[in-house]
Amino acid sequence: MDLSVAIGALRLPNPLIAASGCFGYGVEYADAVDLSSLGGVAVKGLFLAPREGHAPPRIVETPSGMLNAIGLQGIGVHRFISEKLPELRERKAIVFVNICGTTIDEYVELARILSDADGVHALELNISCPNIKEGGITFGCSLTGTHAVVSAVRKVTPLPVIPKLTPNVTDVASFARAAAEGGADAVSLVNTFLAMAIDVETRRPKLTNIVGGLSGPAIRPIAVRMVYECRQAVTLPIIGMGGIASAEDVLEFMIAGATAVQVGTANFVDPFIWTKLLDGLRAYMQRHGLERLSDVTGTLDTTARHTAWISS
Amino acid sequence: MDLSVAIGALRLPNPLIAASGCFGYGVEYADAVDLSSLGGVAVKGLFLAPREGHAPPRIVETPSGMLNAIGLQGIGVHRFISEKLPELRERKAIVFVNICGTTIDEYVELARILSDADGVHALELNISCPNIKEGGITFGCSLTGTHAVVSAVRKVTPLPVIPKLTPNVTDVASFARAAAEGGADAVSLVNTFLAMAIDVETRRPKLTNIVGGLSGPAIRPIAVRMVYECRQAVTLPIIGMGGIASAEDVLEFMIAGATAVQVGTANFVDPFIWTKLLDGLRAYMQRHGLERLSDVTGTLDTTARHTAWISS
Amino acid sequence: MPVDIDAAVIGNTRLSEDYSVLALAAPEIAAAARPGQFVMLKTSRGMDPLLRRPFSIFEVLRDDGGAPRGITILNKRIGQGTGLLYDIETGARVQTLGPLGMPFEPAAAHTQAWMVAGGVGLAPFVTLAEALLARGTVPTLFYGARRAADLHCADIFERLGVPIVFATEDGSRGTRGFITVPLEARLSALAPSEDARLYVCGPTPMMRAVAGVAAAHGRRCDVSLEQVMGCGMGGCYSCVVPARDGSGTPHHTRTCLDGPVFDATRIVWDALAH
Amino acid sequence: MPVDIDAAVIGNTRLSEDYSVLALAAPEIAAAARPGQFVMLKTSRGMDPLLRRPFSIFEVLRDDGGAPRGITILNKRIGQGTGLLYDIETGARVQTLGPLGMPFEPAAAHTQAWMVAGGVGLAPFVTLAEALLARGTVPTLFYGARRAADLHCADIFERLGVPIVFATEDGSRGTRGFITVPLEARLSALAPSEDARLYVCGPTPMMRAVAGVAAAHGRRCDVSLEQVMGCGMGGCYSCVVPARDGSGTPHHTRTCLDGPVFDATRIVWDALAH
Ligand SMILES: Cc1cc2nc3c(=O)[nH]c(=O)nc-3n(C[C@H](O)[C@H](O)[C@H](O)COP(=O)(O)OP(=O)(O)OC[C@H]3O[C@@H](n4cnc5c(N)ncnc54)[C@H](O)[C@@H]3O)c2cc1C
Ligand SMILES: Cc1cc2nc3c(=O)[nH]c(=O)nc-3n(C[C@H](O)[C@H](O)[C@H](O)COP(=O)(O)OP(=O)(O)OC[C@H]3O[C@@H](n4cnc5c(N)ncnc54)[C@H](O)[C@@H]3O)c2cc1C
Ligand SMILES: Cc1cc2nc3c(=O)[nH]c(=O)nc-3n(C[C@H](O)[C@H](O)[C@H](O)COP(=O)(O)O)c2cc1C
Ligand SMILES: Cc1cc2nc3c(=O)[nH]c(=O)nc-3n(C[C@H](O)[C@H](O)[C@H](O)COP(=O)(O)O)c2cc1C
Ligand code: FES
Ligand code: FES
Repeated sequence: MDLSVAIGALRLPNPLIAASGCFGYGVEYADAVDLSSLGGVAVKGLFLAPREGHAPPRIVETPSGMLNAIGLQGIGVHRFISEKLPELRERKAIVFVNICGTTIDEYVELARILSDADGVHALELNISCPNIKEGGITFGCSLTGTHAVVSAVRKVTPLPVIPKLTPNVTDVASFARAAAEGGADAVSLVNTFLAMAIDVETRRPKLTNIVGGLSGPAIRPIAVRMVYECRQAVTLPIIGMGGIASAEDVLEFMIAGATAVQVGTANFVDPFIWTKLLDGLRAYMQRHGLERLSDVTGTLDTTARHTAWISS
Repeated sequence: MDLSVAIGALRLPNPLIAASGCFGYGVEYADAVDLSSLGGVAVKGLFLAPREGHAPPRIVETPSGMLNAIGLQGIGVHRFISEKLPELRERKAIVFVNICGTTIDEYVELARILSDADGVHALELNISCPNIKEGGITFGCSLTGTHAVVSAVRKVTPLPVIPKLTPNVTDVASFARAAAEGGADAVSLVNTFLAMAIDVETRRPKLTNIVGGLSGPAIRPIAVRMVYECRQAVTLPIIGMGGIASAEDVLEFMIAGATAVQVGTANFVDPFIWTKLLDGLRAYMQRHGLERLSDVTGTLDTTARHTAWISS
Repeated sequence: MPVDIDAAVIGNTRLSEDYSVLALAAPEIAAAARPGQFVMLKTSRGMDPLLRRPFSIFEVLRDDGGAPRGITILNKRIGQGTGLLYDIETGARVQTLGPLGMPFEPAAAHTQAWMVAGGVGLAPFVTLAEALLARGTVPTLFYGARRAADLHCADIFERLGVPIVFATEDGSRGTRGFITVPLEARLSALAPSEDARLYVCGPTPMMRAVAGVAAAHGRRCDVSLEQVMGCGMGGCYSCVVPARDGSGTPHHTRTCLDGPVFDATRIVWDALAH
Repeated sequence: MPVDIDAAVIGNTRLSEDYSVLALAAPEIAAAARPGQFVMLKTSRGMDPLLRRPFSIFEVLRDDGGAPRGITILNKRIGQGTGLLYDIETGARVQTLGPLGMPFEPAAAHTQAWMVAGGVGLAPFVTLAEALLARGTVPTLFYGARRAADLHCADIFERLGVPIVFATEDGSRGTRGFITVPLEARLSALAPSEDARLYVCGPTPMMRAVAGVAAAHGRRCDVSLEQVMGCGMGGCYSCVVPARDGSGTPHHTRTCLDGPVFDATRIVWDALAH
């Protein structure tokens, strides 16, 4: 059985990528999970410089989901390369580096630095973090901004360029198109939904940052719809995510049009989820006599089934 | 204790309104719930003519939520007035009629007809149903369209005009502003989030309509954020909704900026929820020494609390 | 008028890997229940699964004095909610809303009343049998399933003195084949002078087949339809089936309010099938 | 390396309206657990509540042969998840991930080891006491709560021969006031020559106060911090506290990986308090 998938020139052993910000720098899980058995590891969002992020409380649970406003705490790209990348390389992880900037130049600078580093396989452009004002979200909510960042980064790196799209827009497909025109190798979606929760006893926000990003199973039906819309708009590979917690969920995204997927929040609930997902995918392929898992991508059958009798 | 709230000239005994499409025409619940004890009843979306709606399956459950694609099955405005309105009047229900059109003229025509009917207290303009292509969603996703529908209806009715906003936009607050400029008396939000679910065994959509609207507790954190954004953009009363299932949830929306709320999906889970919500609101007022519940509206305290020590 | 009770689980008897009989302490519902009505059960305490699930009232439990004290549900595990109910232990609580829906109309005295059950579709027929017996009518149960192992609770009907005709697709009990085989035979054998009506509950294709047989023999046939139900109270319009009105025009009709029991001739079966 | 076990509930003893001791069959975790470590428990089978909840390992259960067979949790119901665990019945299962976190470093032999517990902060001290006793050190437990009724499980320590100093805010047991009152007294009475270190677990203000007292007397003080934790594995960065690094500069540091046990002098208490 062949579970491998291709993101441009990059071939992954399977479609399961650990979502950025939900798997630390990967090394935290290296003893519990065989990193080389994953389709890839998207490391926590990195700026050029280290950041302390927001003051806690940084997360709050909501029905079948969670809000987060971590504020992109991180060690910065240089310490990442010197302190984390060597172990990731040694563990044979396929590394997606999630990069964040406040200006196009910062994205370009990050791309340059990471292109020279040994062990980086792809760049995921975080232009969609809802939790920091100064961050790339300003690019992510503007078609021209998205196009500008992608094409600027495209020029300076041989690595696959994968802008990560925000769901907090009217027409996500138009952003996938802008990314494609900018020269992206793939798009990933969705980042979190801007949301908030209030402590009614104190009448204060539950998060220090006031607002945060909603993730987890709660958002899955919206994320699947967005992947489906992007599939119809672009031919680029799509990396789908949002609430995936079972092999069935992975397949739902793939059938809707995703080539690969990322799993974030569910990894918090079950750090050993990866083998369960892989077993589930293999069982499905068996059941359906599938030779190549990639054959399910975009195979949603929307032909009508019911006998039309309705007059009006 | 005073639980009453005001939507323009319309005073409601309490802020709890049954959400449109989640309470039939109200009469279905008249034996189980004292309709006059509710802040109001928003009846199922009505077109001029009767409609059969979409073929089943029309709903599918999702984590802490549900998708629906009913397709606005309805008896049309004339049968509503002759068959349902008399009982609603007799039961002393405060009736919000949710109207849907495919053209501005249809909204205007519906508004005219309902303004002459005895027992209609407000008009909720459904320009946000995600489940029918021809429907008002086209207006709801365009600022000019929203302004046009609202101002056209405004001209022909003395009733409070309450456009219902879709959450499937980048900047919901701008639509609240457009509604205000069009002469709306209030805005209600959110309608459902466009979403989908796929049966991976058949690789077909779980809903006949392919896509549907996500409602229920899953969406609450996003809806609360949107109400908070609208509160900062307009001075109009806001009717908030999206996943309310407890008195705490009601208060969360009110503190974020809602004057009143609607409860939809939770009424499916517990048709007797109304007295529980009212008891919970009274207990809160007691606990906090509140004389008027309306005093909590928009009282979110966002002043920083933590000691800033972070350098970067 | 339905009531909602946070009912204590007073028993949960597993009949097989996927069938259980769940007993709930709900006196008010037990007292008001009529044959063919259903309840909506909340299968979890939290928000997932969110919606309630509809279940026919299987048995009415009475105390030694004969006063109604609770109901049972014949639960077949097919997914998340029925799985949670299958696993639930005595002492736990289940929000139980009911009784709901239009009941079966018991046949007039001196008429043949045939109850046709497919699998878990057996559920509504214990209370119907009791109601019929109370009016002096001894019904017959036609009970079909894939294999003998899927035929549960026949003993309840035996105790009531209700004759049972079995059919299994693999022939492991009763006639081999669908339940329509023995039914067809019995209908053909029936004297035209004899009044007889059918009550059917089971998978949609089975109900459709039985309705066809009944129509061919000009017999009245009531079916109890199982649609996905969001609310059970008429609020959501999720449970509609295409049913003909007086003038014969089909409309999307709510199963929870106007059903679950329908005169089979009202249903547009072609449009129902999926 | 932590393991995840779908542990059977082998007991759930309610100590009061809001405290219970939950026993879980988790041999591998019991065998690997060290004092001060914690587990992450899934409190429901569905997606609501979604995230696991962190709990200190309270006791290690052993079979007659002395082999580890499970652990217990001292559970205080304060919300949805702890409420579900309080209600859970024997026979149910709870996903249990652990052991996690940096353990307490047991005091060297011949030093005073004082364990200071506030309310449910008692949890990590049974295993610490056992570890200390095994090294020939008899610790002292300082145990405070609002009122006597909130002081649970002192008997466990009595059986171990661990002396206990009580304090309650209402004076219903032990000294009236905060636990710092008797602690302060004992620290002042301590000869400078005597080595002594403190271990603290309880509400943040209480830990802060104890840390202050310890610092004033120049005694080493380790605190076990309780932050909201999304994952317990270092993946989410939700559990950070401002802790000073070697150079004294504070950074947001993950409680689940670098803690929950910290040298109190590393913590920027002003920034922690809310
Ligand atoms: C009036 C009425 C009476 C019923 N009486 C009984 C009864 O006495 N005993 C009993 O075991 N069941 C009964 N059912 C069916 C029962 O309600 C469903 O099996 C249950 O809702 C499934 O819930 P779940 O969470 O286990 O399945 P889900 O996880 O929700 O769904 C699992 C799969 O089953 C499908 N499904 C869900 N509901 C139905 C349905 N109603 N019919 C067919 N397929 C469905 C779903 O589409 C999905 O593919 C009755 C249904 C109705 C409408
Ligand atoms: C390392 C560690 C060890 C712990 N050991 C134990 C233990 O042995 N026994 C025990 O009973 N509890 C322990 N706790 C605390 C326990 O994890 C929380 O009480 C639990 O997560 C609350 O879950 P809930 O769903 O009941 O509350 P929720 O419904 O999630 O929240 C209810 C309220 O409590 C607040 N809250 C949630 N978590 C915490 C927390 N960690 N600290 C303070 N307030 C919180 C929330 O903000 C909310 O206001 C420990 C926590 C940590 C980090
Ligand atoms: C705690 C947390 C931190 C996150 N940090 C990042 C980040 O640094 N960069 C990024 O692109 N996305 C980040 N995300 C978004 C996730 O990568 C993912 O897009 C989102 O959570 C939806 O997937 P899920 O529902 O599987 O978690 C974060 C999400 C969470 C919950
Ligand atoms: C089954 C169903 C039918 C609905 N029909 C309508 C409708 O006719 N008109 C409308 O404006 N909103 C309709 N809605 C949206 C609700 O009124 C409400 O905006 C949404 O469900 C969010 O609230 P909730 O999470 O409390 O359900 C419908 C929702 C559901 C679940
Ligand atoms: S189940 Fe909601 S209308 Fe029938
Ligand atoms: S709890 Fe997730 S990093 Fe500590």
